[in-house]
Amino acid sequence: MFDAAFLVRRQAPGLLLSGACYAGGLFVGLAVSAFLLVQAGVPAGALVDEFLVATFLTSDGLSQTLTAALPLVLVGLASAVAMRVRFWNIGIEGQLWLGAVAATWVALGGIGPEPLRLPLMLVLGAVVGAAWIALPLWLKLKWGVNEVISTLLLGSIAFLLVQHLLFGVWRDPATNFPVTAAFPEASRFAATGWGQLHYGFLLVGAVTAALWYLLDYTRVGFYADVVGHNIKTARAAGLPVGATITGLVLLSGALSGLAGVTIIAGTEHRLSQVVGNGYLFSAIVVAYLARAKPVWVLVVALALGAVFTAGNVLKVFYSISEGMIVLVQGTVLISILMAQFFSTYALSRPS
Amino acid sequence: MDFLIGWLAIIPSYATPLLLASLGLIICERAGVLNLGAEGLMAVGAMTGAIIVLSGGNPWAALGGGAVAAAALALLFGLATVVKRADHTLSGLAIVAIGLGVTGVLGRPYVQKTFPGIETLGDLFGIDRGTVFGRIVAVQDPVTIALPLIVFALWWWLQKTRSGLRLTAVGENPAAADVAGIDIQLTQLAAVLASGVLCGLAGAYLSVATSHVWVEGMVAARGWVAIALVIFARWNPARALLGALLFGAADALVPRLQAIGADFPVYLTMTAPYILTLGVLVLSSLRGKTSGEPGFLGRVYLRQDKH
Amino acid sequence: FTLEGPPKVAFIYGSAALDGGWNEALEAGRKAVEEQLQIEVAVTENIPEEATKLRAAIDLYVKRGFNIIVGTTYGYSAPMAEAAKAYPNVAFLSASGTENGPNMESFYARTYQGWYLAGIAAAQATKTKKIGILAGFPVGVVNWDINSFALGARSVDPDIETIAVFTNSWWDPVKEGQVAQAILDQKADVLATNLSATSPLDVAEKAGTPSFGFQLDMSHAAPKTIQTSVVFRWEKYLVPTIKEIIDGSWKPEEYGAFEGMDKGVIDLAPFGPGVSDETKAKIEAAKQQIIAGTLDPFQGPINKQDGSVLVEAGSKLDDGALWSMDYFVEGITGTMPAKQ
Amino acid sequence: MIDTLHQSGGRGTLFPGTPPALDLKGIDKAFDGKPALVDASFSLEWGEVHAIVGENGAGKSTLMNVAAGVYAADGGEQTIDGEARSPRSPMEATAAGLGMVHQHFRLVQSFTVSQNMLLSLGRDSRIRTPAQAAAAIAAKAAEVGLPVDPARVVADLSTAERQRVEIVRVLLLGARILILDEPTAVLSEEEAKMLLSFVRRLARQGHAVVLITHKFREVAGFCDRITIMRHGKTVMAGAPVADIDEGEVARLMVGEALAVSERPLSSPGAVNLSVSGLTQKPDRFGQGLNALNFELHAGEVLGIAGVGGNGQEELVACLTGLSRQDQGSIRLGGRDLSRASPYDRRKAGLRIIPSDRFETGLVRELSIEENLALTQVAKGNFGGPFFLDRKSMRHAAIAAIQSFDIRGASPERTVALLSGGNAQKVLLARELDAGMKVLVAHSPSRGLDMKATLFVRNAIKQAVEGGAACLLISEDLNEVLSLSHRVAVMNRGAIAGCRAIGDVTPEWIGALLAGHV
Ligand SMILES: Nc1ncnc2c1ncn2[C@@H]1O[C@H](COP(=O)(O)OP(=O)(O)OP(=O)(O)O)[C@@H](O)[C@H]1O
Ligand SMILES: Nc1ncnc2c1ncn2[C@@H]1O[C@H](COP(=O)(O)OP(=O)(O)OP(=O)(O)O)[C@@H](O)[C@H]1O
Ligand SMILES: [Mg+2]
Ligand SMILES: [Mg+2]
Repeated sequence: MFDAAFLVRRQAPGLLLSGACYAGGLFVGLAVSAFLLVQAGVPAGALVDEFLVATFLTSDGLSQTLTAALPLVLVGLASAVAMRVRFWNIGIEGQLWLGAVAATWVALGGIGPEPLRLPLMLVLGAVVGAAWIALPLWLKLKWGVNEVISTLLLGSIAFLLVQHLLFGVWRDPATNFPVTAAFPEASRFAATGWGQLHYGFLLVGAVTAALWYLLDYTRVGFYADVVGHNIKTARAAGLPVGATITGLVLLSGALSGLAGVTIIAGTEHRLSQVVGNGYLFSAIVVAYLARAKPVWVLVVALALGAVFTAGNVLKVFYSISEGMIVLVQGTVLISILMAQFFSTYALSRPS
Repeated sequence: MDFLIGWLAIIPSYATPLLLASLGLIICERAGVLNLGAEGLMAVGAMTGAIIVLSGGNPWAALGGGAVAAAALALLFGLATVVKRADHTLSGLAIVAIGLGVTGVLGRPYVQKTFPGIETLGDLFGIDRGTVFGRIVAVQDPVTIALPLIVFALWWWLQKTRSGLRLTAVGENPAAADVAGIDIQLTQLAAVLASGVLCGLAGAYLSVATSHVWVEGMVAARGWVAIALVIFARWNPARALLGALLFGAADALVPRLQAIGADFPVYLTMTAPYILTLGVLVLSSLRGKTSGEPGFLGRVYLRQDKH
Repeated sequence: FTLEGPPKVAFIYGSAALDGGWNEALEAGRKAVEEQLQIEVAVTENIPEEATKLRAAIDLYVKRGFNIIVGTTYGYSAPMAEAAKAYPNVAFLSASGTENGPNMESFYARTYQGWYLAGIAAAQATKTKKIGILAGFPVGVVNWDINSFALGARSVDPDIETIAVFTNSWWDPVKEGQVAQAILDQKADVLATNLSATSPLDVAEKAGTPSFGFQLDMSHAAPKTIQTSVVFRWEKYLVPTIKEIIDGSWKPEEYGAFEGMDKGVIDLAPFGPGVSDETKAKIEAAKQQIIAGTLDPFQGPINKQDGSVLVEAGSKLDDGALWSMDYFVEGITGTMPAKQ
Repeated sequence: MIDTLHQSGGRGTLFPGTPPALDLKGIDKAFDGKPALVDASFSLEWGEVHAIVGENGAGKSTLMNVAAGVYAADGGEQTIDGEARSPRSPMEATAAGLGMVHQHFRLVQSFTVSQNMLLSLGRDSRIRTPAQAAAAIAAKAAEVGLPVDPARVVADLSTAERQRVEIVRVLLLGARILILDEPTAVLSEEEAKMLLSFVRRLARQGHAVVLITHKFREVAGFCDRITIMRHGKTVMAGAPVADIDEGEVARLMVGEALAVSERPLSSPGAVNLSVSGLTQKPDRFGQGLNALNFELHAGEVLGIAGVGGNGQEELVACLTGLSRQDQGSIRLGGRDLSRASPYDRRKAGLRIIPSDRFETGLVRELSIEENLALTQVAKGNFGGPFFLDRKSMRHAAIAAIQSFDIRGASPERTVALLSGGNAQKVLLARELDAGMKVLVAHSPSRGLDMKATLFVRNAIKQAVEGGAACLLISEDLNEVLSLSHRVAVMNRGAIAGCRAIGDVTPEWIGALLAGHV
């Protein structure tokens, strides 16, 4: 069926072909999406004007995109480093929540001297994020417990812990809503003054660069590639397999935790029930489309941030519903995925 | 005692949609296709079921319609993963987005409109609700009652019949299945469709049988729980039944404890099913059991590859 | 506060506008503004309660000359307050919000007044002396409804037990139906829902149990058994307030607008077929007292769930105490999910 | 010559006048532009056993996969029993009476034998239940004289048993043309002999058999005709085996004559590796080890012969450090390595060539330079912990590619694209470094062609002459006898006996091997 008999795998698809397929998939996906949006009542001209211009060519649009991309980069990296050693971190949201919880504890409790408050929040958030992935990691290394389910389960548990805190000790006594009091200035990233962008972008940039260096130019990255592709060979060759997996997986948890801190210290300035929602999906999509490469994570996360910005524009001015925007994202994604077919395989038919 | 009876009686309503979806996923994954799209498939099933009843359809037709609509979305998933050999994980996530998106768009006029649902056994057969038996059984509906049979039938089919073996072979070792003359893609497509049908049924069950109303996002992560359940069940329908009952029992317990005014930390208690699952998972790994994962799950088979 | 430029109003919802509950009640208010004031009112749905997303939407509106922004969920409160500081010439109205300022007013309704009346009706309807209510999360605005419901019922018969269960979600009709069943299984013969979904009423209708809805008239979900619904009439707040903003006579309340039955912002929907005339009369009398200010549901003496004194006879809870309510009153069986 | 042979192709024919069982003419096949077959041809007569030989990557498997409908040819003609037929799927080939036993078996491990059989039977078959299948298998197995237990799970079967299952299966499906792709590579000598006599019998009964092999002994002993392939072409088509000698075959295969290998010239020195009392409990996957002892001296090759599955894998795993023995000790040059990590063992000079190079030796997806650097990076040979010196990695790789004559390789290509022989050379280049003191080589030439085999043996020889010690574990008795100074026989997880090469007699080995089976 479907010419299965004649399909062969391309041995080394060229950059041009891969790029063309990617672009083709993107184009088809966008075309279908544009059709859907026009059907939903967005004038075709407005698609270009508002959507492209407002998102990419205005200062507001760009700062908005950058701001939205910051946590996406961090969770994308979190997913990517784990992916490098074949560890499925499905608990990213859980680690993110707990990183945010740790930072909130520092911020609300006024722990440490003010100048060190924010660094302390970041460090503690990362540590707690790493701690939350340590159990699934240990279970996997020690007994081979499937991490897909253990991280997923711990993600749900983390959210319930947050609920317990938000409805318990941390609820804002004045309003009684499950939102903590606002953080003092010392616990926030300073604003750059350009839209909502805050100086957390420096941290995110530095983290990306560090990971890029780590994975591409150091031993650790090399070990990770070997372990990720063939763990038995890595063992037999005497590589530090356990340490490599442990290091990168803990790093993944730490990055998720850091994402949580960045969100609450950068834009939210408080902990609420919604700050961590939806990041798992984004993280996996970003890491996957970026082939788990840090620099590409940055690029894809920015693209996704732009999609969020554009989505906002459509929602606000054309009453496009959330459903339509999610639908467009799904359509573009699956279109890109299907297009890979043409760069991965070739037909070998009798001439 | 009353507490116990009420609890027992309600567990199936929690367990049924989870079980239906995870049975679908088991079939699909046994054929080697990793399906993370359950949440989207269930959403489509739930909305379609509601639309059919609201448009004057019979609730049973609504269940069927939900199944068919979700199967249509599953067909897109099959097109991507089986025909176009796209990555299973990401395609599944895309299906979640498309399912949630489509229901958000098409379902807008149908939000929060109550409709009649499926009749319970009590209504159908006039079971006396005075007895303990009656109180537990009368509130169940035919779908729930049929489930153990479905589970058994599925188990039997997978273990004992030739076509069941062929399905499993495709997921375990497609190269072997291929030389045995099994059409890999056709089998996988059929399995993907089956998962669409069962997930759609599960979704439609939520709107048509359980809540008699549709709202956006009403699947509320039950699709993800079903995915966890499949791993918990080690791809075995019988264990999925057990797992669904366990999850359902834990979920059903929390509001009931609140209702009798028990003094307990609710959110922390709600972590119990997750901790329990984790515990079971660890225990079975400890006893050195294999995960039961199909050998070729989530990978792409190509006849002309080097095997 | 004076408005610059022609009035342009925008409503921002956290989820779908037509959700059959909270948003839909506000949406009715929005339509009234549009019709009665003859101005255009824009709508955006599904903006999550995250500062970045909300702020982006507000920025877009303000850039296009919108100068009256209505946010509809409590999670918008803080980011709206920040936006209000950034745009001093734009008026901000924040439903169930907690922040106020020179160009920002939070607004909510004294829903507990309606629930007190519902409690009276429930007491008339119960035989087992057990009535039930399910609610979303244990926040102040929800807790006062539950407590007031119980107090209303006990004002008729002090032996009545009120079973209260939180579903711990705002939006899960499946779970709400199942929780409703859990309450009925505890022998409650009256069921009220403090949430938006109609599935609990459906359960009640099947069981023949008298029921109460919330936010909108929910009688369509339980035509036979519904008693009444506690409903919002936001137009009674929104139309005059926006008119004031346009006129230039608006002065935001220091602690926000907190309107009650006297203004008609909170009300009861028409009674269901099963409500006796005697009950109707009783409720009508109580309603008039509330409007007149002679009856306050949180008038002492009131004890807490554990029997300790909450309010002495002769005094009553002030608004601050209402908002920070994180306990049940005596006569309620239920669990506060995360007691401190 | 090729043409005359091709046309006279009936000399081995037992059934004159019948059309050839299988005829392939002018077959082309490229994988994404890279040609694997170029105008290849092959003709098989009823009643014969026809050998196909050729180097690794010559295209033997590809040609037969085309015949069996697994690969789609780009061009050419195919007839089966005189009819033009090009099966587009394995199913169609089966229907045409052609059955292939692949180099890597196509069985579902978690199924029983009869369940596997049920899979293959068409929809219209009368056999529908495992019980019926079991009966059919038993009947067929008895008919052809191959013992097979239908109730057992494939994962629990030995390699030889699995192969028997495959053969019985294709016969049960009605195959009259039988293609066996390197069936003896994974069998012991005894097992191979049994199998080959069986296929000979089958051919005499009227079947047609294709036998792909690298061993000339098997061609000479059991085949009627031989086809030789090189670089995707047929260089000799269907010559009667009687007319050709080993040197000629080798010359045609590689295009040049082969030097004959010998064991290293050296006198054994001090004890380098000593293993005593090595014990590991048997489990579902293997035989385990049973108080195994040996000593290995510098400058010697100790060959361990034995039927596969007698604990060889476990021994290598214990030596590598991949699994831990329950009891016993491993000492290398006076150091106790019993509990040492693989890294420490390597540091002490231990090097391993595993039997499955892609399982524990190489990383398919990584480049040749990375595979070569694999064990060096941790030692700091290519930069410190915070910088990886890719430049020097590349230089080292270029040098290794040259000195080991790794063909088709450039440093940045992935190892997956190499042929088996060249991949093995990458492994050798990495393991036979200056720091090597003890080499554990497990079936180092398994599945390799003559030229590559020779290369591997020479490399080992040179290493040992340089003063290293080599433990050669192999099921290929020839290999053991031609390389070793001392020979030990392994049986049931222990060393059953050990002698200097001069004292080894076939009877002695036979007796020790026979302790098993
Ligand atoms: N599925 C495939 N995809 C890509 N290349 C392939 C495939 N199968 C074979 N090749 C290539 O075709 C050539 C011929 O391979 P083939 O397996 O037929 O060799 P062979 O003669 O059987 O060798 P061996 O003795 O190693 O089994 C090789 O270069 C091989 O790498
Ligand atoms: N699957 C493949 N895809 C692309 N190129 C391949 C593939 N397999 C082998 N090659 C390349 O094709 C060339 C021919 O391969 P072949 O398998 O014939 O090796 P060879 O040179 O005959 O070596 P050997 O002595 O090991 O048989 C090699 O240089 C190899 O790198
Ligand atoms: Mg080869
Ligand atoms: Mg081959």
